[in-house]
Amino acid sequence: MIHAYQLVVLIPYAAALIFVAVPGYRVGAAANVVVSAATFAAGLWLVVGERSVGDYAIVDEFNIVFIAINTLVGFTTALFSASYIGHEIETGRLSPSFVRFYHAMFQAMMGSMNVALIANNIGVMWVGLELATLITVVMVGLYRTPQAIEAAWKYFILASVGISLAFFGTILIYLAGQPALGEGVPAMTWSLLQAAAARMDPAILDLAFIFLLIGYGTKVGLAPLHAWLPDAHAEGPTPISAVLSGLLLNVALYALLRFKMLVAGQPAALDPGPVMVVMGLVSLIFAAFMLYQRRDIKRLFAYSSIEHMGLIVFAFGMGGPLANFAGLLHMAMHSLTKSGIFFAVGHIAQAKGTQRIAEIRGLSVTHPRLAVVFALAVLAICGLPPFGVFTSEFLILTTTFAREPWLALLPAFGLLIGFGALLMRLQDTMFGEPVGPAHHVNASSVPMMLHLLLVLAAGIFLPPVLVAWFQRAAELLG
Amino acid sequence: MSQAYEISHLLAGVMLVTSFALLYQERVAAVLNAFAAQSITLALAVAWAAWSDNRPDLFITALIALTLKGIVIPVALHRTVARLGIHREVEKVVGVGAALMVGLALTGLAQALVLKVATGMASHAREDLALALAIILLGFLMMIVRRNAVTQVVGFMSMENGLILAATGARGMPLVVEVSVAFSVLISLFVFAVFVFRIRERFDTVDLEALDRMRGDGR
Amino acid sequence: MTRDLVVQFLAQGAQMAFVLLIAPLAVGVVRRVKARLMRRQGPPLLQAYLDLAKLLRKESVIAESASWLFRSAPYLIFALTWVAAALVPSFASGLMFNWAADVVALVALLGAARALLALAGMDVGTSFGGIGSSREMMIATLAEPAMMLIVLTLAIAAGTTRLAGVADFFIAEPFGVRVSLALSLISLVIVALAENARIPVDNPATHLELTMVHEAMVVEYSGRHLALIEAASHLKLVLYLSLLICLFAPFGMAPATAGLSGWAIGLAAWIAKLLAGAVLLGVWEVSIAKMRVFRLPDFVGVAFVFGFIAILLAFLTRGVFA
Amino acid sequence: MRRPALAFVYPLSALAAVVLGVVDLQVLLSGGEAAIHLPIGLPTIGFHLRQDTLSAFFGVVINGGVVAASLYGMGFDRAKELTPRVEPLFPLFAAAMNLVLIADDAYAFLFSWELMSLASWALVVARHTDPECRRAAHLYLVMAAIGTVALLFAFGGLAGPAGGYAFDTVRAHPPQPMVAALVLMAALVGCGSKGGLIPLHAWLPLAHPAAPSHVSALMSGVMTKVAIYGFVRIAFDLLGPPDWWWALPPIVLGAMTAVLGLLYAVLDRDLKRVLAYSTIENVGLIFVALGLALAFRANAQHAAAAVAMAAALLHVLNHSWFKSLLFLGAGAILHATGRRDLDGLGGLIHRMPRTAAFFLVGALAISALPPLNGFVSEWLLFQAVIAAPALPQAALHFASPAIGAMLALAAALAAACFVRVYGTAFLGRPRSAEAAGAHDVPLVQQAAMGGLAFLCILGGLMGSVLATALAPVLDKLVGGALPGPGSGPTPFSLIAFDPARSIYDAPVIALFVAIASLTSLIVVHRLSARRTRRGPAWDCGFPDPSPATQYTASSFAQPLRRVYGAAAFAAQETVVMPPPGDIRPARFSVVVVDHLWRAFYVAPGRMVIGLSERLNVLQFLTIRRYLVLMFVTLVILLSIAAVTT
Repeated sequence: MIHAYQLVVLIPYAAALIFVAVPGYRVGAAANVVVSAATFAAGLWLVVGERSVGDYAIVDEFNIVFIAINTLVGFTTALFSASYIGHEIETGRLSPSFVRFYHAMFQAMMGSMNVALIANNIGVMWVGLELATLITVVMVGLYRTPQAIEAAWKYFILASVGISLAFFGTILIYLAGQPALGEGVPAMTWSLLQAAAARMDPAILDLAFIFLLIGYGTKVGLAPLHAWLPDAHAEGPTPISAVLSGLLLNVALYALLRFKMLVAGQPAALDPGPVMVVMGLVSLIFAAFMLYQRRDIKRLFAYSSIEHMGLIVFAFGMGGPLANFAGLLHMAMHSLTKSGIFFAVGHIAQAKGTQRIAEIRGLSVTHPRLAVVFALAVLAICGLPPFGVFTSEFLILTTTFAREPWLALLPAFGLLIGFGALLMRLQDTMFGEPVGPAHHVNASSVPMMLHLLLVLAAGIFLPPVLVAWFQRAAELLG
Repeated sequence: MSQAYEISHLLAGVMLVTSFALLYQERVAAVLNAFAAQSITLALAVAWAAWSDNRPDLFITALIALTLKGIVIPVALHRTVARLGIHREVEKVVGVGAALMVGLALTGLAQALVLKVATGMASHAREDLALALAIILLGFLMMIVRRNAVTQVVGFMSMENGLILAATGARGMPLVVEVSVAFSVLISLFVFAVFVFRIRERFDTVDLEALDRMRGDGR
Repeated sequence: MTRDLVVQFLAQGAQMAFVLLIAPLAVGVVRRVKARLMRRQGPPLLQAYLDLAKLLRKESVIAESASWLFRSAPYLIFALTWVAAALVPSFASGLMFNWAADVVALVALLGAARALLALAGMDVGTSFGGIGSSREMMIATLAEPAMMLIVLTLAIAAGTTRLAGVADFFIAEPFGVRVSLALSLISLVIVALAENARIPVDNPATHLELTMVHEAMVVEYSGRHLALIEAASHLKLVLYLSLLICLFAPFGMAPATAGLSGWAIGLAAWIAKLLAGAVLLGVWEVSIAKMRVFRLPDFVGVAFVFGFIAILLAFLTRGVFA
Repeated sequence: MRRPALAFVYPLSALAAVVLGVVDLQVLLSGGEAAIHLPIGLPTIGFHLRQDTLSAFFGVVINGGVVAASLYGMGFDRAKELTPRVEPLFPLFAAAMNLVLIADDAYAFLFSWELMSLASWALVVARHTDPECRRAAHLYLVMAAIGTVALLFAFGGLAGPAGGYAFDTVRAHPPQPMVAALVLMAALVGCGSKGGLIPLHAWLPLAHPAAPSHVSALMSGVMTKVAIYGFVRIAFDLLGPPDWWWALPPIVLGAMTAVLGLLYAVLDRDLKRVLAYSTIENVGLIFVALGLALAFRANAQHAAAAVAMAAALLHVLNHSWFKSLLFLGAGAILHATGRRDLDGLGGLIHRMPRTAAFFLVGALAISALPPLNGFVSEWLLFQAVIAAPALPQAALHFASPAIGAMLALAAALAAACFVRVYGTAFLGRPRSAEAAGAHDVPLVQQAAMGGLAFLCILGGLMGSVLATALAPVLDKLVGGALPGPGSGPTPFSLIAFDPARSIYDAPVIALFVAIASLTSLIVVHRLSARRTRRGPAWDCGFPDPSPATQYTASSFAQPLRRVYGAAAFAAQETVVMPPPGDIRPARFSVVVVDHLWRAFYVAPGRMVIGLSERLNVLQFLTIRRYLVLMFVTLVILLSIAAVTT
């Protein structure tokens, strides 16, 4: 009997193999959308279906949150990339030969991410995550412009070092689990490891967590390790930036949180909370300051992603049911809003023919509908009501102030600095006399509107089912 | 049986020495030879572990380590250095003395960290792990203290050797072979990229008409 | 009960009539004293009445750019000042009207009159009006804080801000020399000089553009409007004099319940004290020269400082502190 | 192409505001309460809405302002004005303000609070082609965000770690003293920044004038009241019994804001910016009153606390009326002449008689002159200050004379400021062609201003009636009440403590002034010759006195600048005389330094940009250096792990 989790992995991989053979772009794009829709449906079935723990696959409250977000954003990104890449080919920025394996790689990436999320085995998760990373390295270099290749090269080297450190962390976790669970696969299985956490050696767990934090932290884009993220977002095609910001960062965060749960299971080990709080704050405040100097609109939102991932890691670092719930909610809201913003940015870059903020002026005059959606999305990411990001930031800041009044000043400071910069850039692009070309763009507004509506709905009314589900996931996080 | 651990411990020690040798070299060719030596020692260690713990699959890893990293890649890099005219001596960010001092500190740090492990692991496994960790840190150090591309690739590969050593030390860990294969693919991608993009001097620029000018987010 | 109400009403009417009638006389006395001290014959005491009568008969010339505000302001300013004067107890405290407002409202009424006068000055659209209004408002910003401190001192001492209440308190209180009240007396004198545009602050007799403040605002008025403005300024002088008398020299003033005889004595005492005050003002104006406009902050600042010290002393002596 | 669909926006919002106002009035007078709990909003807590007397009172204030602004909006010539960008947001802005009042849990409060800021930001940036508007809008929303973060902390402190955000759970267990102090400071920053307290005021004179006039009337007259409502709700309702020293920050900040706000107003030449600065002054006065109420309540002097709170609430009501009137007047002037600088106006009283009359009422009311409504709340405030020396604590005790002096100075400066505004704008001769060619605004806009003027006069005369109407709110907030109308000699006399102590009977005073002026009119007309003649004004005998000889706004402010400017703004006047024999004109220049703007806005801004420039280097490093960063992070974490046992 086919289980939902098998479908979620098999559909994308099978599609990837098929798409290698599909030459035409048109057919590929349509098929890509259908396959992504199927994966999304499988994802929903998984969420609704019963929880199960197998040897190699696990389905529990925690990881279905990620699968739901991944499959949804994957589907909307496929929709967006159909029109975006089509437009890029028409304008000649991408030749059909470059795009030959685009859809195959897209589905392979989605498949590997789902593998990483479903895997009950820390080794398989590592393989899934690294495969997805390496595929995005290739996709970042899709445009074959010098900057794109340079960005891909930087991403490749930093990712490789991150991969090896993460692998060493995985070995250490295996060594820690070995005395309690014996040799072989059991010592690498999440459920067993989690159960045996109390019996593991605290020193190895600390060492392992550090290596995993650096290895997977590079993928999450935390501050000192973030260098690859801005260039990868800016130079890669926009659907990939949306996937990077919306999905890949979350999957890496998922891995980090799994190990945090593991380490938290051993009270004698170093408490991972403070380390995550510090790295979260560093990322938040560093990225907020970097927003002011950005000249490229996609790099601007890449740094905004670093800022928000910093806030999410800060929230999970604080721990406690309310903060964890807020962290999960913020992560969901961030991936929806940020990918929505990248959809809008993609169309804006196509409409104005440039990504330099200085040359994008008076959007509200030239493209009113696109401008309104873009403005609402940016105001949402800035944490203004009535959108969901406001709810999560409200919870994070109030709970932090309630527990540590003086600590709460730091995330608030970072958010305010970031808000100042984003608002300044939003006003630069939206208002004033229009400058430069204003090509007509048949913007596929469905993905953007869908994301915005979901975030708006979350801001106003969180269905109790969703709330209960997030709260159970928050308890798991400890 | 303890005699088996003695030998694996010895081989791991030799690998650590070769890591220090990497930092010591002045000329690129010498760096490559030191790396070849390290890879061969790794191959021996893995083979010994395979033989002593009768885990036949490890022989594949040993074979890969020996052929690919022991012979093929060093020779290829030798020829690249010769053909592309990469200048001979190693461009150093930090002097040899300082690099060795930092290396020693890192080894000390690795020892301190691993020795804190009280229960759970047999003593010999702890030493192997300490040595592996030291080799990884030294490989990482090699990547950041030398400027030219070839030495940085070597640094990455020596870090990867440390990983494989640690993986074999973890008795009964699945996936070791698959991961070593994946890593070797990764490394060949590295070397291949060095060939294709003809990275001569800086590791940082993909040397297509000196890309430095066209940084994405220009000042 | 109604007979008592009628008497009260008549007393209040009499008080307002007396104030209005005696005002020009007070100004006449001041001018006469100044002239005699300068060894000049000086105008007759009733000169002010004659001036007002003359102005009423003369034709009123109005500037082309003046609006309805310019023409209606004199009536409003006269009315406001007259009502304010009626509030201050003169020969008897506790008259009917005194229950309508306290000293804060009195100061505000004078403020309203001043604002209307400044606006009327601006309405004409010449530089004189501008000079007068801007300086008048600047002087007001200096005088009002000092006035507030005086009110605060009295409120601490007498426990009420109603003028009749304060007067009753000082009548009943044995007249001990209290330093805080002495200081607030000096402060009130300085504020009165500033408000009435007397010598150190402004020269009532001058028409020199650079120095005049009050005169500059009314330079465009003529005929019956000027008469009303003049009457209002005389009333204001009498108001401040009777304020000084009521607060600091209330002896002889009839308490609220006194009969006709009490009121007669009160009236006589009040007129005597008023004229004495006028004489003192004349002597003061001869003995000091007009200050430059931007020396005024220091002069009126003295009133503010004395007011503040008065309050601090009031805190000590009244033991409110405990 | 004007979408007709939006044409109904203003009438509908006026109607809605009237209905809401009536409901609020009914709840205020009956003292009733209505609460609803909606399942939306925060997951476990939901969206609580409650209408109690306090929110009812503020509801009356806000909906009054909305009615006036909507009436004024109807008068707009829809072809010329920026309707598509303003009209959809206007009702959202009004609705958000009403929602803030009835919010009964932290999330609902901040949700509608931030929505209000967002809507007003969009309205300010409606004229987006003007870079000034954009800069003002940016500063405005950033300051609003700072305020919201402060309020987040306040509600975080109140809710506690368990996350009890509903107001009634908060009331159930008030926070400990230390946390309560932090909450009060956060509330003061949050609500103060929205109201315009020093030093968080600088955005207000930039943002309010940038919005369309009826929106700036709403922002100044009404939105600042929502900020005050926020502070009152937190300080008096949620925080439980106050400490005495809670009163110090609001009083000190309020007094400084009042004086400095007016000094800015007196020196500014832009009409709408002058009105915005005077909004700051009035907010300062209200915060002084609230501070005094806190002090009296802390010392259980309920009668005095009732006087102070009545002063605050009445001033909220009065200010929303006369400030909206003045801003609508300024809008009328802008509409008629297209100019906002006072030095370009003049003589409008002849060309816009009705607007001039209503503006005069507004100007006299804001200068707190009897018999208008501004004086009623000012009188109550002075009575509260006069009662302040009875406070036992030394700090408050000695502060009362200083505060009294500063309030009196503020009252005098307000009178000077609005005599200057009215004098230069409406009186004298027109100083520019636009002023000469001005014509009055459409009837419906005059009706809006007329209604507000009538309210100002009515509020002045019926002060005591309004004070007694506040009784339920006062009792809820400070437990005291003003003495009822019966205790005074006449039914309309306003009494602070008891009739013997202090009394102000507006109708009697107004009646006597009217009688006096009528008698003087009749007597003068009977006695005097009624001949009047029009003649040229005397201007020192110049042949053709050009309008330039008149006093302009800046020359009117010269004495005040010379007296107060040196201390507050380091104002210097420099006159450059040409060398003898040189016919070039002398140069006169004034340098006014705004310390607050430089210290609290320019310095931090430059610091942030400077820091971001230094950090920007990290974007352009080589890959090796990024690896160094990663390596250093790894080594640091490893050494921490090695060191800690």
